[in-house]
Amino acid sequence: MISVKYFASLRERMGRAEDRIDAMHARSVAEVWAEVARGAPWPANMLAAVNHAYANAQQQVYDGDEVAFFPPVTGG
Amino acid sequence: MISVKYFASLRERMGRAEDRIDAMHARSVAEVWAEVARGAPWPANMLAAVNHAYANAQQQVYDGDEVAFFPPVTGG
Amino acid sequence: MTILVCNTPFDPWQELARHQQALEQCGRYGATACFVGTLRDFNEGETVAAMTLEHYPGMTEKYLSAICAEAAQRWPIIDALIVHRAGEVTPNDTLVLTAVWAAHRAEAFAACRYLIEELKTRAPFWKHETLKAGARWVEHNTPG
Amino acid sequence: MTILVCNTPFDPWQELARHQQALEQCGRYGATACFVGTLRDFNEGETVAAMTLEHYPGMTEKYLSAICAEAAQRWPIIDALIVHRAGEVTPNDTLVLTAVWAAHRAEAFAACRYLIEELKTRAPFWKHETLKAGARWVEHNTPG
Repeated sequence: MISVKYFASLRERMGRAEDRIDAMHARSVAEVWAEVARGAPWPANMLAAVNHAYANAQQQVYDGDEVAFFPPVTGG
Repeated sequence: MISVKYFASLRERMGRAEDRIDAMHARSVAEVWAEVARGAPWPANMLAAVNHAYANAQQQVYDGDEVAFFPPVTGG
Repeated sequence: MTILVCNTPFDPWQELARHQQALEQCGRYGATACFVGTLRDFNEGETVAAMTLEHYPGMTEKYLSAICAEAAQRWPIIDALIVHRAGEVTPNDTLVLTAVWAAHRAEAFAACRYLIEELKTRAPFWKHETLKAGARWVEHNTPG
Repeated sequence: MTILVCNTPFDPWQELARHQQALEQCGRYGATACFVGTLRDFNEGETVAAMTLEHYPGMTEKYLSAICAEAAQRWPIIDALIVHRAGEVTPNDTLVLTAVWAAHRAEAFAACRYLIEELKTRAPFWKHETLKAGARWVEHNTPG
């Protein structure tokens, strides 16, 4: 399984905080997004992380990985 | 009278913390130094203040003024 | 190097006093630079009644630690401290504290500034403001 | 704007807590930058046992106040605080505290840095170190 998490305004937009998708084959972060968003385009400014590290859309994701999507950070 | 104060290593070198000199005529900071130091040259790096404000050697000093001589400051 | 994500209010000056007391290199640090961020009661023209700080547990701690480690690689610092608030906050609550102990002030200031700038750019926190009328996500930080 | 020359030990974090508590513009400051200078137990290769901070009463207060006023002219700050120790100090004693409260961090950092750099250049303080063997006047400050 691959765990997919959403934060902040993106969590509200998705209507949920997390998805779990099967991990029968490796795929890119962009493909994970296409799957959970049912083909909706990558939102402007959306950031992604794999296993708690920032990742670009091309990064490969494997079974057991945790992927996260979120808007620009605004801490501090 | 003009009050003349010395601080830090200059106070030690002068062997006193303060002089009072007559103020019959106006004179420059350089002339005040020559008088209290009995003609010894202006020490390298020595700073001067008149009435609690930094002053250069040419500044005029009048009756009632407070002049101070001291080495570079090292606070903070 | 100490990092802490705090779900309840904290007093930055108490945290600094406590951390400095525990610093074992007594007599070695000559300079401490610190920054404290506090929630104001207005932002971008609106009165802010309260705010929620959401974050990504796990990733947050990883990035705060990494930022401290990077600062220690770039400058000869003795210690660093980051405390960041999470959860519900109200105006005058402390949001973040960054502090650096070093031998001299140049590296203390530079490293402290690095901590807060990198934290604002990379640590996964998001601000959700409760306004007088309605609520909104903060879209971007004030430039440093 | 508050300036204080202190002949006995002071705790910088207590001073900050007290000053901030008294700040009337609650909800207006979002950024506090502070710098604390502490006596180290060595300097320029020598072990320092103690130090005396001499100053020029009257001129000191005038320059500390002027430096705060200049910072407030250069940057849109809400408040500033300088506390400087005088007299006999021992390692780990706080020598100086400069702090600035502002709406945003850029001006808080810039003004805080200005306070300490100008203080070191212009405020009439002199350091006399007691070493293991003998004593010496500090000739110059570390560059900022």
